[in-house]
Amino acid sequence: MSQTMHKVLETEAAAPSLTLSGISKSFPGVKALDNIALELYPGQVTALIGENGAGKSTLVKIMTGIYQPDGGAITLNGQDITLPTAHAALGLGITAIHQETVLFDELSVAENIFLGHAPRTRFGMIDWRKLRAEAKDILASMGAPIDPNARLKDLSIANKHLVAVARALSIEAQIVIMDEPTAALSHKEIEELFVLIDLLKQDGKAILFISHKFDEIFRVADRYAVFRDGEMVGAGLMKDTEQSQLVRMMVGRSVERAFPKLDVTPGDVVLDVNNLSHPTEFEDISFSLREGEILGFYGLVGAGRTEVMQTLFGITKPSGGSVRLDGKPALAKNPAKAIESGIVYVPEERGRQGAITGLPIFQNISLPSLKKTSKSGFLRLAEEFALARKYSERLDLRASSLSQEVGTLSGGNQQKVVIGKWLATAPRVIILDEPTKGIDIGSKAAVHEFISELAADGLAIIMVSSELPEIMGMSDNVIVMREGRIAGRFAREHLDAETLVRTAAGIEGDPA
Amino acid sequence: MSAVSHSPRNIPDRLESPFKSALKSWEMLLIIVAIAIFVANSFASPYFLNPWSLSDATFNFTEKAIIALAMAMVIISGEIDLSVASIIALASTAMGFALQFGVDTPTLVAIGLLVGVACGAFNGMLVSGLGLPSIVVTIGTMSLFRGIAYIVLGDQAFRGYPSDFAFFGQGYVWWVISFELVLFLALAVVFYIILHRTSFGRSVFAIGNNPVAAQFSGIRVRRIKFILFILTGLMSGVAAVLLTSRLGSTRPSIAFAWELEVVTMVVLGGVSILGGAGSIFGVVIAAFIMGLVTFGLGLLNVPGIVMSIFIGLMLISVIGLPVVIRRVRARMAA
Amino acid sequence: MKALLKHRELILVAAIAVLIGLISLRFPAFIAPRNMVRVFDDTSILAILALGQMLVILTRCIDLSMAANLALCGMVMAMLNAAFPGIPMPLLLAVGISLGAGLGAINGLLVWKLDIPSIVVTLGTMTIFRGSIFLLSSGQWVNAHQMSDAFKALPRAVMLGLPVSSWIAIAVIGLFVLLMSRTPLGRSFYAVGVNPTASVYTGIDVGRTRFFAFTIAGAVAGLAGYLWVARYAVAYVDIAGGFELQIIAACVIGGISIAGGIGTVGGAVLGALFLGVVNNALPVINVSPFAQMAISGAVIVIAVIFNARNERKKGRIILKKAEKAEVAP
Amino acid sequence: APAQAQTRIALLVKSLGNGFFEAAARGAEEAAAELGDVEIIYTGPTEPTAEAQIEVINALIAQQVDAIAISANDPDAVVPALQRAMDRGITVISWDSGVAPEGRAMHLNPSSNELIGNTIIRLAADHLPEGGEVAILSATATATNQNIWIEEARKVLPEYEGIDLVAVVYGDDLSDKSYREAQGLMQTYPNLDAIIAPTTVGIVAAAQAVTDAGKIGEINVTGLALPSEMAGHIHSGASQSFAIWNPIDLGYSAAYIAHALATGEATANEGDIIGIGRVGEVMIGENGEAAMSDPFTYDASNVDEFAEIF
Ligand SMILES: Nc1ncnc2c1ncn2[C@@H]1O[C@H](COP(=O)(O)OP(=O)(O)OP(=O)(O)O)[C@@H](O)[C@H]1O
Ligand SMILES: Nc1ncnc2c1ncn2[C@@H]1O[C@H](COP(=O)(O)OP(=O)(O)OP(=O)(O)O)[C@@H](O)[C@H]1O
Ligand SMILES: [Mg+2]
Ligand SMILES: [Mg+2]
Repeated sequence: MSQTMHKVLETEAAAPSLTLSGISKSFPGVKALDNIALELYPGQVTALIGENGAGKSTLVKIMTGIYQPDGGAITLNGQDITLPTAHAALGLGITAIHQETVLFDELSVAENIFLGHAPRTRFGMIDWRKLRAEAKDILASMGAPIDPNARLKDLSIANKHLVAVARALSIEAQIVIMDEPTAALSHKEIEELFVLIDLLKQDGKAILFISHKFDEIFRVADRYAVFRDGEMVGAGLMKDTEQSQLVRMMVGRSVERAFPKLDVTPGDVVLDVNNLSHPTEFEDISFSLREGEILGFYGLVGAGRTEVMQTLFGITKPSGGSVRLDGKPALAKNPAKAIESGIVYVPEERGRQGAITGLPIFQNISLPSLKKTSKSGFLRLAEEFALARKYSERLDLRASSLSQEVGTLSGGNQQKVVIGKWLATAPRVIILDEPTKGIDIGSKAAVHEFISELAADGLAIIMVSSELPEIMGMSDNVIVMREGRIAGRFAREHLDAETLVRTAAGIEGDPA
Repeated sequence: MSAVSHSPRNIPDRLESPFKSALKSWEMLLIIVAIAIFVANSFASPYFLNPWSLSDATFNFTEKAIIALAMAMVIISGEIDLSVASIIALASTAMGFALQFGVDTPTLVAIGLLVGVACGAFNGMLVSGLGLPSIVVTIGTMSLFRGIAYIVLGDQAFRGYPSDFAFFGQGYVWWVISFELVLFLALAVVFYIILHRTSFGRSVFAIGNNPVAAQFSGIRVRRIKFILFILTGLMSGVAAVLLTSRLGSTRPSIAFAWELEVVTMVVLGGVSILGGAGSIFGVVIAAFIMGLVTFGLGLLNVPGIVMSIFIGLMLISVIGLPVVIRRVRARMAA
Repeated sequence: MKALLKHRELILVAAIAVLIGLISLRFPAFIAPRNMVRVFDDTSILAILALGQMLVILTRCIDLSMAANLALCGMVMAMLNAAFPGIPMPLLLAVGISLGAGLGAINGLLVWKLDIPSIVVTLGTMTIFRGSIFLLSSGQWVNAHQMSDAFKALPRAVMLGLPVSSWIAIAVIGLFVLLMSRTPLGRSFYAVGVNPTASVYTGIDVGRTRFFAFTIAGAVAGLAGYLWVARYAVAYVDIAGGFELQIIAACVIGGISIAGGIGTVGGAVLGALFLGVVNNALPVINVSPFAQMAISGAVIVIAVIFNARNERKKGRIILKKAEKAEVAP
Repeated sequence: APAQAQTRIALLVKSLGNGFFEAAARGAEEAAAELGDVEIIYTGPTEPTAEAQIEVINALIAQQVDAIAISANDPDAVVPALQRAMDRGITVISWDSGVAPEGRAMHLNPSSNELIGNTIIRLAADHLPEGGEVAILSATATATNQNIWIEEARKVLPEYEGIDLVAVVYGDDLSDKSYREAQGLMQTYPNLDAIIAPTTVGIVAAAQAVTDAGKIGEINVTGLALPSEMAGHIHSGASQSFAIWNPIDLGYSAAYIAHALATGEATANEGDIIGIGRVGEVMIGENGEAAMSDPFTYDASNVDEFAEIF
């Protein structure tokens, strides 16, 4: 398939199928997009990169008719078009896999794929038989082992993403947009996605690919466009550039190495987990965690790491097993108890579990620390602002003011707020579930630096991540989970990508 | 924002002073509306500007408004309690029942409040304990509570409350200032502090915005909701004492259909029915607005049902107008 | 999901059967076919109203104005009939139903264009509609002898053993089954309820879908308005007062999730039937009239608890033993 | 604006939108016209509840009306408010549906409760020469005057050979509930002979239920109602006859008495006699009650002419 890529590059001449010019979009207090020009070519992948808040998703939403631009023009195959609604965009064959999976839990997989463009019978009624058959074909063509009649609810996040992809494919599209499609996907699934992308290229579809992961970008993209603070700061062919140059364009400065892991010699055991089990989600999970240690949890999405962590945090009740903190029983009944005892969990699902989007930044950050910032139950705003400022600055947050609603921040900046709010509780053990999911290189470095500082200060850290480099770069020890069980344990010195991936995917089990 | 400055070092606390944002607030709009209505009334009827008349007028809403204070918190937390009026009926019936055994006034009051709390606890148990949707739960308990009152009282009425009991609903603290009014204002201050000045209140807002994230942040969501329903029950109990004292008798039909008026009051007060936003101050002004409107129209002998049209229109337009205005502004800007 | 709902509907059917059984123990005549027909006919109005309400609730809204809408349409039709007995029934019905739809559309527009929460909108229009009846009729009743015989006769006329009003209900139920299972609009009601954001991304206009839900609910209310005034042969300001809660109760008992997105035509109808049986049974097994309110309250609470038990979601399935999603190889 | 010289009399009813009260209001206006310097304020709450009625009372007090003539939703609950009115020098009388003595100067019964209680039974009995089963379909269980009449009816029952009162049910003045209750009665008591509904919503619904059940001729629906509302059912035969006092006269009399008391032309002590224009005069009986006139019976012979009027 790499051949096909070259073929496309040779047929450089092809006219752009979609052209954006002078696109601008402002939100209260933000100019999210400023006079953007972008061209998408048939049979080519254009990578769109930029820091959090650079305006990538906003552009996607404009191209799919969800937001209306303040100004600018869009032409499709030379004709001027307007995209008043998402429906219009679909009609013109512009389809997108959005940053956050936007699907319907209660509906069947098949209906999720065809909702809005279902096959009809002669009488204009929905043709369910045809619909199911076509859904089955598409899923098969993707090699996704998903039953079209299953309810989406019963799928893992990963499979949900695959359904989103299937939906995009089900539409006779000439423009396919992917906004961080790999964020929730495992190594294996990412590979499958890339195969699909090559197929789409062969069909001559124009693809816009948004990602923060450079290895992926260099792997699939033919062209690049870089955004900074809502402006287009550069575009060109991938073959004429390399990572450092892109990064410089992105952040307007060069970034120091991504994994500043300080060497810490772990102290005494802080957390001790024994045969923790749950009826449906995981079985005999045992491990211990030391002061200053960073324990990485690796696995494919859906391996059940989140569930284990949420049990430690008192969200889910285990069916058996024990948890000890400093030797004392510490199986939390609820998050409040967990926080009291010094165990905190930075959740993975930012929107649903992390950020309170309707409240201002400072109130989000102070929320778990209200006991500290308030006096005998009464709020003290000064304290809250102080706390908020401290952590938003350490995490290099981008916001117009601490009273700005979190909902109006970009995905990445929201994540910073969430992390900040947990660090503010000064915990003993901090569990980070996908801490850098959807965060750009600049902030990622900041977060990593921060994590190892915390470790150096003697904090015990569990880091759940599906990103191999992150796991290998940051962890003292790594536990790999597969299908709800521990599939392997590795010390930092014996870490090697190959084995980790294998163990996670269960290709050839080599348990520790 | 990112576009504004690149250096993280200077994120201001606020973009504009609290005072300036207050001027733009919903409460400001309400105050203007209230003043407008007051002026309009004084022109419309020669009888309006009379201290005793105005004092009488306050009786029309103080009890409802007292419940509205608690209801506001429940609604901000993303729930709703439609059983408040029925709680009044049950609490009042309980007091009347106790009366048959010749208990004294303090005991009567205690019973009224206790029954209120009990009913609230029952709602709270169903909603936060079993995690049921409050709107349907309280539609059910609405019939249940009043139904029990009917079983106890049937077509009878409890009369003959002790004379000192009359003070709560008919007494005056000073000149035309009734006890009900004073109690309402006092409670308003208390609720203002609870909602806007304590971490409990902050948690209520957090829950209303995103219950899951709130729980992850260590907020005891269920417990707080439970407390909120008890609080509503308690305030309904208070209202039951006041109303029973004002009517001097109890029938199972007492306070019929009040729940919707209370909700209307809260919504007019700028509390988001979807939860997560609102203020006690707004609710207080809204209470006065509704009192002024109904009383003003009453002075003109506008039939009650036409009055309710007016309230309905007011409800929709007060919520709708800001949207329209925003739209128009946007139009002109573009 | 489907399976679960079917399951729940079966339970509801069983519950109704048991209920009827118990009643007939105390009052055998209750199960007499003639009486069953009567009960069904008595419930037909509630049933079609519940279907309308179901659409609205599916889209995460609620319509408190349905009863007032019913009353206003009923009054208008009665007054028209009294004033111009000449108007043919089909025309009169058309007028009533379109009026209902129009009133529903007002709710829908306010929810759609001004995105005011539906509970607020309909709380307002509920009182406005009632008030308008008063202004319209200036408080006067329209009485039996003022209505033309055709007007009163239609719902009573018996076809194949069932009164026309029952047949109308059956027809409405049929239409709804088709609407919900086979038309894009029907599916979009579910989509909007399950996940409004996703609906937008899917090209479904949430506001517009809600608008249709309210409009259809209104039309249904208009139809019910006719059935009501014709059956009870009288129209005045507060007919069907407080009925809105009955309608919602029927939906709740029928397992329509107030959170939106979950619910079936069958459920709504069965919920209505359940209430209908209770309402008709209470008088004949002479329960103290004072106990009736408490009983219906208890029924609602129990139903909610029960439905919640069905809806409660269990932990996710990660341990290999079972992910249903996988196609069996 | 009305000249202050006028006597302003508020006719405060249970709730607006009820034919009976509309008619009474017309009577009051008629009286006002005769009396000359009188302004009638016809008003009432949205819901038929005491609380709502009190709000209206407050508004009337504020307007310093000269007299309030109230048909109360609750005999006790409105007392404190009415007492306040009297403290502010307003004459208060109740009519139709009464107020406890401490809350008003006098109460005008449309007719004596004994007479009404007797009448509703008689209406049924007249058409049941050799006795039979009768049931009562009332308004809400808390409606004061209905309950009094039912009591009185029970008292006189023994005087009617073989008339057997089998049940009292409540239709809450809701047509659907009343209709259903009527159906319930017909089922529970297969050989029921008459349904007595001392309330207008109830009697109309019951007549309809009987018609729909095809039991016209078997079951006679009777009670208290307005001719305009029952004309149809009289002709269909669902109802042989029913009774009502003339609501126009009632409003007329209430206005007359209120005026007399407000202007001090008359007092309301036990034994006093107050003239009420064309209707004649009433005598204040024990605890300040007075009865206007006997209920008048309507049947096929006269219902139409009155249906035009009220
Ligand atoms: N609905 C909105 N209201 C207000 N501001 C918004 C809204 N959506 C986006 N913004 C702002 O517009 C800017 C661009 O946001 P956008 O989500 O496009 O960034 P992004 O490039 O996708 O970031 P990320 O990589 O984190 O997803 C950000 O500053 C964000 O705060
Ligand atoms: N089918 C689903 N329905 C609802 N929530 C889901 C579903 N699948 C995953 N999630 C949520 O997404 C998060 C990740 O769950 P996942 O199945 O990926 O387990 P995991 O091994 O922790 O995955 P990850 O590698 O993302 O941590 C959890 O919070 C879980 O609640
Ligand atoms: Mg984005
Ligand atoms: Mg996870």
